[in-house]
Amino acid sequence: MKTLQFILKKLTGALITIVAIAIANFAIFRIAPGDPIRMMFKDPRVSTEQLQAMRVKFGLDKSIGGQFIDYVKQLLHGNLGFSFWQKRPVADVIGDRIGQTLILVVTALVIATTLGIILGAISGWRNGSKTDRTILSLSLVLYSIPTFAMGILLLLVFGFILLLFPLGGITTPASGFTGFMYLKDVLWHMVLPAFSIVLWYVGEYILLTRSSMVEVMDQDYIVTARSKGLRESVILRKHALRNALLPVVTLSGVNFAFAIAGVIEAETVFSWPGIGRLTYDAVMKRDYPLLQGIFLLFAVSVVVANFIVDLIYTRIDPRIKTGAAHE
Amino acid sequence: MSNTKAELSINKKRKQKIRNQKIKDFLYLLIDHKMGKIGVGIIVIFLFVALAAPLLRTVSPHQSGNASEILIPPNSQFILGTDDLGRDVWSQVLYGSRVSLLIGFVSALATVVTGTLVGIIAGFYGGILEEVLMRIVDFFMMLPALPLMIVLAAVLGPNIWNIIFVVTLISWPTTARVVRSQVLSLKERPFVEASRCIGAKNSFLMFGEIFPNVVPILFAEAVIMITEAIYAEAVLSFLGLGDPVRMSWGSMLHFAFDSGTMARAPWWVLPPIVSIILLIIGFSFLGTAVSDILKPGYKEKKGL
Amino acid sequence: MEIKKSLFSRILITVLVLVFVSAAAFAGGQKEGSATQTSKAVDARFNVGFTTDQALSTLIPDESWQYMEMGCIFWPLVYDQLWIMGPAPDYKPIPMLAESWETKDNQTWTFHLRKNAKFHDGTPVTAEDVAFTLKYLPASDPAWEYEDTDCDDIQVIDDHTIQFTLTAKHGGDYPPVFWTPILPKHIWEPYKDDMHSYDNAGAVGSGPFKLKEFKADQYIWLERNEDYWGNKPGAQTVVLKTYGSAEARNLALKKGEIDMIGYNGIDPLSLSSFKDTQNIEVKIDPGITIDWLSFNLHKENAITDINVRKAIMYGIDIDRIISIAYLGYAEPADSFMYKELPDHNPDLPQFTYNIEKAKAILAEAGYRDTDADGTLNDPETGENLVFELLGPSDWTQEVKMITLIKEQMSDIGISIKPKIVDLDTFYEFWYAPEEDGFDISIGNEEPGPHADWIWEFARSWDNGGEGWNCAYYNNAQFDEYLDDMAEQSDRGARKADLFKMQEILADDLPYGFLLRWKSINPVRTDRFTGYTSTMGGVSTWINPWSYFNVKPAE
Amino acid sequence: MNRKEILHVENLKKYFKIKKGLLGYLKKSDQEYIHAVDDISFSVGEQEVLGFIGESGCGKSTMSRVLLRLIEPTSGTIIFDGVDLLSLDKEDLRKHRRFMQMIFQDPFGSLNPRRTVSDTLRQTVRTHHLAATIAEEDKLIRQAMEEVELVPVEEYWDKYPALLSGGQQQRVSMGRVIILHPKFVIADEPVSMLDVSVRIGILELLEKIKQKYTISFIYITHDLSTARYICDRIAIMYLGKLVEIGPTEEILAHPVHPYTKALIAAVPEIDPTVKVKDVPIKGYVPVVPGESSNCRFFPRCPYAFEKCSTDSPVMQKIGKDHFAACFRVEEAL
Repeated sequence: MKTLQFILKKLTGALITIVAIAIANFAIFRIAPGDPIRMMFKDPRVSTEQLQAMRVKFGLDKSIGGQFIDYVKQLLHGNLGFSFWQKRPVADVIGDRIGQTLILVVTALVIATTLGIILGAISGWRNGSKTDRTILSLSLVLYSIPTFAMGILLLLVFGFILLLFPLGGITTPASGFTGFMYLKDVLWHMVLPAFSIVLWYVGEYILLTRSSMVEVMDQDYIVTARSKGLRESVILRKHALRNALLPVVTLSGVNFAFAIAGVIEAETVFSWPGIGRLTYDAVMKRDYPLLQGIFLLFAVSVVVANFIVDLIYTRIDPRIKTGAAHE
Repeated sequence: MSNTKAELSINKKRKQKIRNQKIKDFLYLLIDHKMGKIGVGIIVIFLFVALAAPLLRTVSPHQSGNASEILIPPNSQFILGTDDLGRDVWSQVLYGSRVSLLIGFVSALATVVTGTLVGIIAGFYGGILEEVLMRIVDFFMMLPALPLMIVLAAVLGPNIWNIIFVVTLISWPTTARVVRSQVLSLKERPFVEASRCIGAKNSFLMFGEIFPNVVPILFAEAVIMITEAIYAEAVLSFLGLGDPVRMSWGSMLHFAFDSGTMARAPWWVLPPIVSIILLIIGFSFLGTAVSDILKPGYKEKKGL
Repeated sequence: MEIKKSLFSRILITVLVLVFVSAAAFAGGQKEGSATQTSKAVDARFNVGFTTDQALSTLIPDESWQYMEMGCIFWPLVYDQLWIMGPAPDYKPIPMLAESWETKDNQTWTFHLRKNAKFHDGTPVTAEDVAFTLKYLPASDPAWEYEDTDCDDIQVIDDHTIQFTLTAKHGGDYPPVFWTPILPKHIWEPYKDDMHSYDNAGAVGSGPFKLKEFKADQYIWLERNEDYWGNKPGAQTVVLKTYGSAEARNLALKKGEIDMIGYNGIDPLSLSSFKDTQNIEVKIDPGITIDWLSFNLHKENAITDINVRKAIMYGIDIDRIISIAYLGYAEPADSFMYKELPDHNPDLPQFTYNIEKAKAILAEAGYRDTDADGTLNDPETGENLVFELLGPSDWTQEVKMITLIKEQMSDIGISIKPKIVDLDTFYEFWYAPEEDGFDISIGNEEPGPHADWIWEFARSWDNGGEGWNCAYYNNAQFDEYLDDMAEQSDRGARKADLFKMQEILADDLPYGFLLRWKSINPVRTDRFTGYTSTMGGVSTWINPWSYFNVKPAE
Repeated sequence: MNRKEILHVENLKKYFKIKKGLLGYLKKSDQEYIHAVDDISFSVGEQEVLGFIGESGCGKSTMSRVLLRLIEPTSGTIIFDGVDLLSLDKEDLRKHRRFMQMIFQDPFGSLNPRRTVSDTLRQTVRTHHLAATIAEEDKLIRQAMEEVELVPVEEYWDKYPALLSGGQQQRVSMGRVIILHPKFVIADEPVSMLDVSVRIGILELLEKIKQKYTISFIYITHDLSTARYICDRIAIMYLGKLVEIGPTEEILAHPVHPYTKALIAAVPEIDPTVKVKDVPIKGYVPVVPGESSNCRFFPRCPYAFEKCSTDSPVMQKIGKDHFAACFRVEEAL
């Protein structure tokens, strides 16, 4: 009963947030100065009638209230609207890009999580040692380097100077590659952008795994296991790591949602045709429907990720249930 | 007791002395902390650079050079070479530190003030007010920060104060949350009730009794906010949304990246990158040190 | 040390090894790939590089086609026009889909189409297609709406003859219907009322190239149209690629990934890295772009004072700007008209840099620094002479120019506040002087040799000039000359009109002309020859000729 | 009761709502309450010390806070010094409350750790504008500190609470109260958290200020021995209800209510001369006392009979100033 109540509470919370975001989404872009319809036409000869016709087409001739009703209606139909800039449905525009972002983010996060867990576990296991201190400062340093700065450095060194990797894009243009060759081509283009993301997140994962590990190491069962004379590596693998990983795994869930939103830097530096680059372009083009769509996507993915993490936590840690329910 | 004035001044002095001692202790611990030492060192250097920029510079960072002075590598006249308008990179880096530090400090201040106000009010009053405020906080925390910053910066126009506004808008909820959870436990402490019993008003309970007890947390929080603000400014400027009037490290990178001469003129790209990274590292080391020091028992362990 | 043997070091080492080996493998594999690309053009693939901000996002015939540089190349390559402007030096109109044309009164025109032209799907091109295009395309988007396509009446005489009557007379050396792609009626018919509603994914035209693959914002892959009615291009394949930055694009040229830069050539700063590079020839052509300042005459401040505008023009050291921002690769401009064209008025007043004169003009007009802050004050309002100078962040050279102008203006006591905005916002402000979004704005256009349209920038605001007119300029006399010029076929009369118009603009100074930068185009000569130069370089909106003419090198 | 009444309380009730949660709202279940203070009436005379005794959770702390209106009561009457406290608005209440003060159980927790001794006292002075100048403030603070025997004053003036002993901390709390010259002070287990060695000092100090400033006390405790030391009368509380009230010695000697008896029996050494029958209590204090029409003590009472499970007993006079609420008073006597 308590769990159900908790889930319901979280669910309503998530729904309210999404509704609020949907409303704010609408508001932000209406407050923005500049006439989007006018911006659609860089060509200055556009007549007042044509402008008016476009306004009618996009429903911008209506009052704010009317526009909002349209917006809500469209949302309820799962319709994200029509892009001013690309002149096609927002869902299509996003759909074209989302896969490219996902492949980049997923790859980067998987590598970052793996590396982070390994280094963090070593660091936490050997808490206080020289290795620990080295890894700790390394992770702090990595965590302090902005993704775009790291991207520029990687691009400069491995792209421009050493000529090892491509300078941007997701595939070799017009290569005609298929199957494995295509995959290889994509992966090859992904190395630099992915690593500029990896190097940032790996710092975070090391720090997290390490602190989680340090905490676990003090627990009774580790002490017991040690007193039983089990081999260190067995304790580490079977007891410590398993318990220390929990927060790390949940973090990577939440991070995933945030990483999609934060991928703008890497995508801009490496002209990776994903959602991040699209966001930037949409801002520059004042493509409000597209921006609204992207924002909703970002926000919903964060909300959903949070919700899932909350659920996982209730399964794992029963204390959360009652505590949160009375919060 | 007859000479209360004098006594009072003695008291004041004594209090000052205690406060000084506390600050001294804190600084000692900070310097004693390995990362704290490095962090403080870096920050002090940049603060010095920012303040002494007019003395350290060779020429004005905005003064364009002659045709022969364009994109020349580091030499005796231009320590870090010149950019595509023949402007001195060294002076630009010097003045760029001002922008980063200004934005860092002002945004952190604004964030901490807003976050503290909301956190204290929400935590103290509770009920519907808290529910509403915390929903707003949740809402802001759910928003994707960088896209929102880009949108707002683009909408509001490129201007240093807008960037500060945007950074503050994005980051205050974190502080509000941290403060609120502190307040939730602090307001249950008997001294708040005692003060209320004495007759203190709510405003005094919040800001006279509870607030001083969240200050240490705020200090740690502010350091994190500074890092984030510096980061945010750098990203926005790099994306071309920075203040066009003030040369910042981010906008230097923007111009260098746009000019298509990165590989040819690394002296133009590397100094701002290194500066951004160093300054952020400085503050994150400081942040780590501060949170270590604020951990219960740390001070005692160090024998203070 | 036990940890060394542990699971972690094993995983760590494995992962690291995997990452680096695979990265190296990919890098190695790809190097081979690019090696085959750089070798002799086996499939005669002509690679052209653009930057991402020049890339097409859509093949819909909306205005993005002409504001996106890739669109200016794509459309003429895939879609034939009735006639096309010939290459340098004389830029004569050359028949394309139309074999010939005639008119008696400059208003009713008859075009005779060639009979062997076919669309890429095999359907013949007929007068119906031309009529369809003329009727619906200009109505769909202002980008296609020109005076010379604005018809009152369109008659299909027979399959290969079309006659139409323009709403206004069309004079000059060129026939009407310039730069208009002829669309296949049988495909577009269902979307004629809203041409944006068709995604045009197949891009069926009748041009010398066919679309093979289009990746929005990434690349366009074209193949030679083997059934083309005319001369078949030498390149079997044309790939319009995008790169994240100009620098990446330039490096790609050096590495041989591309053979030519797609639009506007390279930045003068990058020139040095191409000098003496093997297999690369650097072509330097006269520019097509003219940069100028728009003074916002709608503002209620000192910018409306002709003396202030004159002083600004005298205060600008254009030679210094050219030497620093363009490393000398530009020349001063004094009109919308290129100096080498016969219609250019050689007697226009020149605003040669003269700081003393600028100061004297201001002093004489009463501007003095009354508050001793280094900036002159308006004698009427007492306010400082502070002007917002608008420019788009995307135009790197112009941004540099703004920086330099700001420096120079402070020398004559005028304070400039740069207002650097993104390109779309810039256009919105620039074309709307009545919204007071700027005092002065940088601006440019590529008039080209057939440039009657450029004068619309100065048509009186109150007389239909709203739109191009970005100075809120009004001069009825100018409009008279302009209207006459547009309808005149008589060379002499046109020239007289144009001379007069240029004079008026120089006197009224709604626009302060700055410079015309040269086009610097490094091209690879190891794989292709036959690059064709015009003003603006080897690949611009008036120059698809390089694509038509290049041949695999021997 | 022959002294002047300073505090008169009648039918005081404080019910807390129980959170229903989302499902509760959906199911439209009735609102449930905890009866923390349930229909209590008593009065306190001038310079009298009334002890409230009960196990933890019996509502004595809630009651003390309701008396000061730190928590708003559900219903009832509180007359303090002739003024009906519950009719006052916020500002008037603040003014009157100056004369009703409280000393808390946790000596360290009730002092703001970020404030020195003098600052804490100065705060009281400033809140009530007791002094016009800083010099006057200092004077008042000094007097108060001397009063609570934090001497030499200079030594404690700038000390933070963390550097004081528990007894010294409690003295600061008392100093903060004394500055206001209150007429009525609630001492909420003021010595329970202190070392036994310093307890007597604090109790003596209470006694001293009671005499000097004519203060009435409510002394809340679960500890009969300190209550006996300082209280004139004591009241026994069980689950929000008063079960017995009367003069200290009378109650200790002749407890009437089975619960009182049990409490006294639990501390046999209190007075070896008094022989109290051992009363075995069953079970524990129920956690959530809600609406009930029975005797609160009935589930644990060894003497319970049928009526106890259906009716709630009312206070009845046993002797002079001695009242108890039990159906079996006669038998107990």
